[in-house]
Amino acid sequence: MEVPILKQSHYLIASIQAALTDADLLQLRDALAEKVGRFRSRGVIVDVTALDVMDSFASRTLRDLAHMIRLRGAETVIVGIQPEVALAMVQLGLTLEGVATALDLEEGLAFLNEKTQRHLGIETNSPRK
Amino acid sequence: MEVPILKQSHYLIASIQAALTDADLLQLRDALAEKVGRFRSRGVIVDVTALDVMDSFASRTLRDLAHMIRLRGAETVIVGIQPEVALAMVQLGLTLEGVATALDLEEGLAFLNEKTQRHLGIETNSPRK
Amino acid sequence: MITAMNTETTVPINSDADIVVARQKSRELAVHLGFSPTDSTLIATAISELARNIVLYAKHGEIIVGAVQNASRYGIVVVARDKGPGIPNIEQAMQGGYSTSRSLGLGLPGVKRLMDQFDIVSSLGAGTTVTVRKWRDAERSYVLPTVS
Amino acid sequence: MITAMNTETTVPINSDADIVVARQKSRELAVHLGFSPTDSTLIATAISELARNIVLYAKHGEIIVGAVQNASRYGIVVVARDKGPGIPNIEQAMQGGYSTSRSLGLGLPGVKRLMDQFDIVSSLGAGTTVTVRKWRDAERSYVLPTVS
Ligand SMILES: Nc1ncnc2c1ncn2[C@@H]1O[C@H](COP(=O)(O)OP(=O)(O)O)[C@@H](O)[C@H]1O
Ligand SMILES: Nc1ncnc2c1ncn2[C@@H]1O[C@H](COP(=O)(O)OP(=O)(O)O)[C@@H](O)[C@H]1O
Repeated sequence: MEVPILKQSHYLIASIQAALTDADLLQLRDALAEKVGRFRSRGVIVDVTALDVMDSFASRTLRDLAHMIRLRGAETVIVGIQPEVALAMVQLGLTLEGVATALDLEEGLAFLNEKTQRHLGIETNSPRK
Repeated sequence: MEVPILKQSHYLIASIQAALTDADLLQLRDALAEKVGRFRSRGVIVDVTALDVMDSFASRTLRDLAHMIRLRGAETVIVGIQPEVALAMVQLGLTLEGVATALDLEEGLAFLNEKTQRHLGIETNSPRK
Repeated sequence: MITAMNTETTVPINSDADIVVARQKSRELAVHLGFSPTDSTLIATAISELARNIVLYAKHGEIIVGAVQNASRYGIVVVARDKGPGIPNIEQAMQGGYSTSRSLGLGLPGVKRLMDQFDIVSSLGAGTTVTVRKWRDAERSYVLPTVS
Repeated sequence: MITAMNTETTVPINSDADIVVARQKSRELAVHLGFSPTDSTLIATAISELARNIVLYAKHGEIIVGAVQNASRYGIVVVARDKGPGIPNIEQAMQGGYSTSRSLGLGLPGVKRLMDQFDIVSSLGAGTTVTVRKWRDAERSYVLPTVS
């Protein structure tokens, strides 16, 4: 099950649609690290709303993904972690430390707009096309 | 193998051309820290696109370099970390925390323009050349 | 304790795709048994960790999910078993932070926190069996359809 | 396991320039064996760490890179060995964050994550031998040119 990656202006949005195998997650990580360069994206949103379970492997892979994207000069935000998934993660000791999170896609976009504008410092007063 | 350092307006650009020994990396670090004073540079770009491997020594040296340049009053950005190099770094636990990164030379220049403009508080309202 | 199972499912674990099947089957059963969505997610997460340990360390094994009942409570029981290398030092493995793989070593202690009961039997060269249970809140009035 | 090597290269490690040679040789062999560019980079990075440990802690040693094959898979094997001081407490060194130099102590646990198999033998005063392997994805159909 490959995760569709949408390009939306300066961002890449990966919306996980269903349960993913470990191999799917690694594939997503590597695809985003490559595409962020190809499309010169400033930010990446990974929407995990539909992910059934965030176990230690998924957490670790998303953390690695965020760090890789950072090393490539872009920002990552994980959105859509559901309350019960968050509880399971906390009980497993998985806190995604150092990784930005937001409530949902809308908040994730707002975060990236703020974050990447400040980074690149352009058009802060003019509307973005 | 000495790394050529180009002076371009207010910036220094070090483009790593091939694999570097540990001694080469230390030499680069010290040369940049010295030149940033000599040329009164506001920013430094280290382009690692051609670096075959970013291991713990290289990461540490680049991090030290960025911190030294900061203490000399200028900004550093590391550009050109390739996806597979980013993966290796992350698996080694090397995240270059606190060091600015950008996709490539162009993005690195944009970052420095923003960063050093804000720092020096000049030209914020004038069009960018 | 008297345990009775009628809805028992066995999931063979041989690859990472089977990890997904195991956690889906355990969630389905949990929901069917009247566990809340939250508890069902906790259970599915625990089973995901146990199934991955089988794939990582023993290559092959199975996960058996079933209903369990004693005098006062209903619950779910999950058995993860393999004929893999076994765990040399269970105490160390349960402490957390210990890992023989690329991992964080949070799995087993985390599973214990996610579930209500946790038992592990492992012998070197013979394999590992982890048995976990979670009980439904006693006060809820839901009754199992056909537990004998 | 039956191992057969035909393309074996030994790189003497005596200075930091040799670290570069070791990682280049290991990358070359990895590419030759059909590893992806990504995997070849992971391998070269691991070997860079092992070679640096030799220079840092043992001064002299060698890195041997070769092909390895068992019933079902091809891979690369790298042996890093020295007659240096040895590591007093391997478990501690493997935990990460432990370092006797100015370093981060991420090297050895990191090397383990980068590779598929990791073995270390070290005795005080006699030296250290680290053997690492990485396997090519089993499903890929590439066949080694001349492994006997
Ligand atoms: N089914 C198993 N067979 C053999 N060893 C196991 C098994 N499950 C766990 N282990 C051992 O126990 C250690 C700790 O396991 P766990 O807490 O799940 O953490 P992790 O899988 O992240 O290392 C593992 O690194 C492994 O050495
Ligand atoms: N070849 C070696 N000979 C002797 N000691 C070693 C060797 N390799 C590693 N060590 C010891 O193990 C420790 C951890 O090594 P490592 O994880 O690579 O981290 P680092 O090199 O960053 O300290 C080192 O600080 C050193 O004390």
